[in-house]
Amino acid sequence: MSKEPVRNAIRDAMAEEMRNDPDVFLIGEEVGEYEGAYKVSQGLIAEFGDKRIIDTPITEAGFTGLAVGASIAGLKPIVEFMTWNFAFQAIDQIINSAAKTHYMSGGLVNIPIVFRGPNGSALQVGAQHSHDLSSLFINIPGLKVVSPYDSTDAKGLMKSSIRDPNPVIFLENELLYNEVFEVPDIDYTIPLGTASIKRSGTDITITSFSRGVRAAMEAAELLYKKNISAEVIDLRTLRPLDTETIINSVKKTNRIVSVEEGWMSSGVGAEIISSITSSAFDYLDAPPERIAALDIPLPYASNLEKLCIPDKENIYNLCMTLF
Amino acid sequence: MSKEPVRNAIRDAMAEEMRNDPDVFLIGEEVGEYEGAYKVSQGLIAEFGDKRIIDTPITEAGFTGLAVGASIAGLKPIVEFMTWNFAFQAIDQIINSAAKTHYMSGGLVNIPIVFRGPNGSALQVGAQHSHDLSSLFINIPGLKVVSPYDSTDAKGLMKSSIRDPNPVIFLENELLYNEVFEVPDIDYTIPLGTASIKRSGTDITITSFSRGVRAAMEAAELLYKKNISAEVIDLRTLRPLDTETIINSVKKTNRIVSVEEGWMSSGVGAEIISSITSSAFDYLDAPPERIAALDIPLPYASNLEKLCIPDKENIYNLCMTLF
Amino acid sequence: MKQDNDFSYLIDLLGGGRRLAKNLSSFTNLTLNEKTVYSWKQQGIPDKWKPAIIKLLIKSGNDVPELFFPPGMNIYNFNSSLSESNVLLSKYKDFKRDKITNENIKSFHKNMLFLRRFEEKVGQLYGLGLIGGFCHLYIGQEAVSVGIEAAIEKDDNVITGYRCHAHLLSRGASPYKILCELMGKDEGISKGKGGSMHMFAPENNFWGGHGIVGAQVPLGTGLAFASKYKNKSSLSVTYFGDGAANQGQVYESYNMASLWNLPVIFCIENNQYGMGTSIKRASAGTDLSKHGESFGIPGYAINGMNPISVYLGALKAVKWVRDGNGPIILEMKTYRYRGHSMSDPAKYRTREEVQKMREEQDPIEFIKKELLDNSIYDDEKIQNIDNKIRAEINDLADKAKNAVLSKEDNLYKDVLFYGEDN
Amino acid sequence: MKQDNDFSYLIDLLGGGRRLAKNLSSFTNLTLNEKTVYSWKQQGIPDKWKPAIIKLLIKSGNDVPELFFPPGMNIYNFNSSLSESNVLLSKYKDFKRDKITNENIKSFHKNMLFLRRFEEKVGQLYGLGLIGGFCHLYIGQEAVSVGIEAAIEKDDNVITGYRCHAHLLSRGASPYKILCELMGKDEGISKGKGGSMHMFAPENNFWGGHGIVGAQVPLGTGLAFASKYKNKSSLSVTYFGDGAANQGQVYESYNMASLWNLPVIFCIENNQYGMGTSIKRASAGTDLSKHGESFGIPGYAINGMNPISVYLGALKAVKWVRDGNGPIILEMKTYRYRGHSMSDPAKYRTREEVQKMREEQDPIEFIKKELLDNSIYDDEKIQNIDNKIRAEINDLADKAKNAVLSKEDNLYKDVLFYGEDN
Ligand SMILES: Cc1ncc(C[n+]2csc(CCOP(=O)(O)OP(=O)(O)O)c2C)c(N)n1
Ligand SMILES: Cc1ncc(C[n+]2csc(CCOP(=O)(O)OP(=O)(O)O)c2C)c(N)n1
Ligand SMILES: [Mg+2]
Ligand SMILES: [Mg+2]
Repeated sequence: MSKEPVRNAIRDAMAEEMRNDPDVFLIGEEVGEYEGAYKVSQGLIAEFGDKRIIDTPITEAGFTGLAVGASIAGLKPIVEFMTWNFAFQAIDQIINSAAKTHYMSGGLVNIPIVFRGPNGSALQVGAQHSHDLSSLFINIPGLKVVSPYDSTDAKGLMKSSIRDPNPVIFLENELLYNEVFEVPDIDYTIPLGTASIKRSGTDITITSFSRGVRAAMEAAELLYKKNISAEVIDLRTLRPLDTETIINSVKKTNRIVSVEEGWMSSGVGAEIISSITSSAFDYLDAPPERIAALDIPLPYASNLEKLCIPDKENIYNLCMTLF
Repeated sequence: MSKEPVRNAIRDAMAEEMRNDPDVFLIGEEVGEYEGAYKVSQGLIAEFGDKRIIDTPITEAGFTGLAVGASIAGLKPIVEFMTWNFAFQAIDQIINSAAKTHYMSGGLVNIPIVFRGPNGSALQVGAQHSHDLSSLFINIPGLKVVSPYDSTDAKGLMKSSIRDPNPVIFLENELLYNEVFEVPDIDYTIPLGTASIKRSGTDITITSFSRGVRAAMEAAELLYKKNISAEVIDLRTLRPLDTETIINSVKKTNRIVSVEEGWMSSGVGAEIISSITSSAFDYLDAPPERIAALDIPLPYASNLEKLCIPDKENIYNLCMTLF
Repeated sequence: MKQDNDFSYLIDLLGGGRRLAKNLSSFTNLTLNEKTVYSWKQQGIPDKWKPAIIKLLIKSGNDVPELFFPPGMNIYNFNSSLSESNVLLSKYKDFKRDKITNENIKSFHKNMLFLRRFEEKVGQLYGLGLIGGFCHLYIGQEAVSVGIEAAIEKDDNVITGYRCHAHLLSRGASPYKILCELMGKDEGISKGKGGSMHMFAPENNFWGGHGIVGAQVPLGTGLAFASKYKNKSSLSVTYFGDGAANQGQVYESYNMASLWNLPVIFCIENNQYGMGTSIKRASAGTDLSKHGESFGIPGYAINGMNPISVYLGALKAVKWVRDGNGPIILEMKTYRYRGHSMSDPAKYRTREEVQKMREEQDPIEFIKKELLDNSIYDDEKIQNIDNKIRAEINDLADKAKNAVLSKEDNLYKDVLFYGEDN
Repeated sequence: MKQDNDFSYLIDLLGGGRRLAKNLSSFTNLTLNEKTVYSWKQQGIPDKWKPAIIKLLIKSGNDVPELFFPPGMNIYNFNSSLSESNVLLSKYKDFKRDKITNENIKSFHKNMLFLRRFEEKVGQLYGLGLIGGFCHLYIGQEAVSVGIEAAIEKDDNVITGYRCHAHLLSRGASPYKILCELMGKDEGISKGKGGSMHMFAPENNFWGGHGIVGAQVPLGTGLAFASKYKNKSSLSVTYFGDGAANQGQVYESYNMASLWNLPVIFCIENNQYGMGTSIKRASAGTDLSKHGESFGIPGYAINGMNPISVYLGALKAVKWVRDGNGPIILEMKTYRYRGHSMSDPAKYRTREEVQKMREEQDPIEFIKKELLDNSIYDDEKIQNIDNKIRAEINDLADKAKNAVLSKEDNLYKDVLFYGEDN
């Protein structure tokens, strides 16, 4: 085990896969000479050169479509969106070209491609730069959606995503890039579609993903002080969702709270709750609940911004209402 | 009362508002000389001329942005997407420019604009032309989202949408355009944000919107034959959702099934169920359930396509599992 | 002959006789000596040399006196920075008519006729309700796909929009499978799941069949990117319409293709209408082959109703791209006889307009005339070929009609790919 | 003088002496008679007339023999269909330096200095942690916003991207409110909810402040659309960067603006980098003012480090647009001294490059020199003005620092608009 920030874990995953497979390349704005707007691709151009680390013009629709085309022709692109906000410009190529083509071609064409970049809110960057696209993507068949929390998962899931023969949406978080976690020294992958139990407990299940996992873990600690044993599940993959792990947990704890940093309406929590009520209704001793970003565009001012994203107190308070 | 197809109801609503307010105009592909790809704007260019009925090049991002800009400057555009599928090309302007600007400007700028067109599946047009964007939009604060079923609602809600000083997403359905319903002969509007009880009942609540309402009504009829009294709610507006009407219904029926033609994962049904379990958990005598399109891109072949969209039998069967 | 000597100061402005002689010589590849140029100060600058001098003036940032321009010319004729690639292209000779063999003409005829009869059959089947959804016929445009196909290699890549039956057939995909697809059959090329707009033939390096106007353009650019990445010699023919040509991602593709020197032929099928909108109402610049100029991409227009012109024009473009010059734009001036799709009443143009095109410019009639004029075929032979093609297509259509519908177990397949072995 | 008579056949090709004389006359606005032209058949075509004849040949679809071109010229010099709008523009006289009054120079100085000191203060406050998020400074580019503002009217509309402080100030928005916004205060121009990238000043016809690169371009085109729709004389100045200039929606906007003849000045602030990518690595065609050519939009480049050039160049563009000619593109060649945003280490360029620009091309130094050289101000006066501006900005910043934070009840406000009365 060594300690690595999430940023490096993602970079190392890409580098290892690029070493193994000459068809893998990275394309996006400022990924090369600038080494990434958030330095996720630091060092890659030195190792792989500008044939495989490709700086693009600021034309998201165009370079995303180009990458999908390259993937159709057998390459395995990793497309970096400087942030996922800018992917709205390219969303048609992701949804209509990447997600649907395998099906529409009756299986003749497949599209191995990873779309990645920081998702959701950062600090004080305002509403246009703080969009969480998770729930948009989990609605869509033909896509896999991954959103890791720590370095181990980021690395293992990124490697699996690159090897996956389907379009994978890989949602990172700017505020996690600097966070340091242990990473195994061995060559490993983590299969897509499996949640991870971050903390076992018996009284309530808290699900989250990405940066929300930290707040969930902190809330579990607060609950522990009140003698409530919370089980925290890091979803890791949002599509396909590991409902089995969630259901098994709820069967044990009989209570569930979903935590996310995106908006609530038709969000990830809505999906989790609806799945649970369908499969484990009789196990529920209290209404399944969700907590999410306030239902407003994220404001710039720091004092206001802080009120918008669920923190440990909010989660703790919501959990307490279920007892 | 006169009988009008939904197509004409929408057209008449636009025409009436354009007569009342010179700042209202219609812009989109083929809306003018061609009178609409689906003939929704039939006759409008004759009455209003090409200054107010504007044919655009096939450049969704551009003309959507242009319309938002015109709205910023005080006009009230109605933007027709030939179908909502093509709005993916323009989604950044809808989400980042139209939905967020009022908030980001601290209220200084507001954007009165209607985005409209047929949404979801039609007949055998394949996956790229059959996307239902409902749940994508209801996730986003700053938007209102409307999706009417019949002619009365289509007309009344369209008039309210045009008068609304906010960006309104108006989701029509190609397969409803020809359907004929009664329309009041008076000048009327229907407020956004109110659901409508299409059929009262006591044993189970079925919610739906757009074309799903028809299947829901038909299923209610089948249930009735089994002595089950279903209450059918036409949501009409998806954001803000009229949760009050739904909750009151569930308090009475103690059972709920949500019907939609879009995909299930983080869909509209997910939102409804999660709202209900949060507010009316103790009233539920059975798990709240949802039915939606199969979780696959819509296939072309007619026999397969038919299996994908929930019909009265599917809904009926699902309802029956709750008793 | 001294009328021009009021402009003698220009010679000094450009560095005097010696320097100007040197510059003009190197610029025009003609030899000029110092004395000659010096003499112009007295005798006036000869008209012949004025254009070159204007260019030097502009290059050095000087104003050009209005009267110094030759009649009918102005400053913008001399500002050719945008056209460098076109200048380079001008060194490429046009392929001439003598390249055309009788075999070429025969195959143009057979291939175009097959496309025509195929699409007519599709139209019939649609009329009978055996085909559903959107269905866009290629009738009238046959010369484009047939001419281009003749000029490229099998391992080149082709991609287009929703009006794709012809391109599939030209690539060599099975007409039977296409008919099955259109009728939603299990043997359909996409197992009945794609329909008219979404068909693919990887074996034939045909990559769709895309329903979103313009989206295939970055995709096709990506095919070219992959060829270059893998050091392959294959190029990408990326077809799109005059309507699609306005889409922003087309310009984004031009930029990347030029920046990265990608082997792509942007082939615009300008059939003059995007649905019901004529190009004049949709494009501020109707000279579509010139829209790459500001990105350094050359291009030219071709008579897309003439398979020989298409073929010869495409040969030049193919050579340009294979020589490593990067992208090129071909604008095919063509025409569709039918409505935009099967449900289009086509009120945006007159019957006469269509009739005139059919009568005067039909590519199949043109090629028939070539066959007859050159005594390659006689009328009977032509009729026989037609009969054979009709019969073949009828048989295929009948067989496809009777094929089984797409099976229900296709429904959940191919949403995700599970690897070659699964 | 008979060297050319091998080209005499061209005269017949163009319809013979009479027709050619007529066509040449109408084309060049000079009078030529039939006999003269006929005589060319014997004596050779004079060099003077060759360019015009080449144009006629091209127009009528004929080939031009290679040797017929004047030295240094080729076919692309004569294919000016794209440049018609530029030809029209060439009839517009440049505004000359003598238009500049001392008052102009004084106000350029004061306004640019204010922008500079303001942004320096913003940089300081950011360094102190009083401003958060993304913050893009305008330092180096002051001549652009100040020069343009001087050339337009208050009721014209202005819109730009995220690098917007300067444009707001130039429009007349309150510097205090902007500082409050940057520090997230309740008195912020967006109540602290927009931040550096999202500020609006409807009173000043300034419409943001947009964070998505390129998105403001269709929006600005829409502002122009609204002016035209409402029969207003106001135009729209739509600013964007060299990086943004590659975005597809920019081309979509060019197309619509030209098609519908909208009153918009597309003002590209080409500071040579889009974040860390130099324009050469991002744009296949770096001549950004020419990217409208194929849409019939003329444009020209301006030294964006010189407020006088900007002002004069803008005056011409404003006149062009107000005359009803439709859109125009101005490319401002400018430079930013600071990093892209506050967090940019700027390793993509050398210190020397920045230093050289600062020393040799600084717009404020330039205008100071104008003030001194023309004895409008002396050193002391200049210093006094600077001191006054610094003091004013310091005061405003101190006041803003002490202002209250955005109040919590702002949180849920302004998500939806409930009408003027609510
Ligand atoms: C993004 C998008 N917008 C609109 C449509 C609807 N549509 C389909 S074809 C078409 C016209 C395209 O015209 P053109 O590019 O000239 O091709 P042609 O049909 O003439 O071959 C339109 C508007 C679409 N499929 N995709
Ligand atoms: C659509 C989109 N893509 C990427 C970004 C990130 N980004 C912000 S500014 C910028 C560079 C823009 O450069 P340019 O247009 O030259 O303007 P400048 O910053 O030089 O003023 C980038 C890539 C964004 N905000 N929006
Ligand atoms: Mg067309
Ligand atoms: Mg720049």
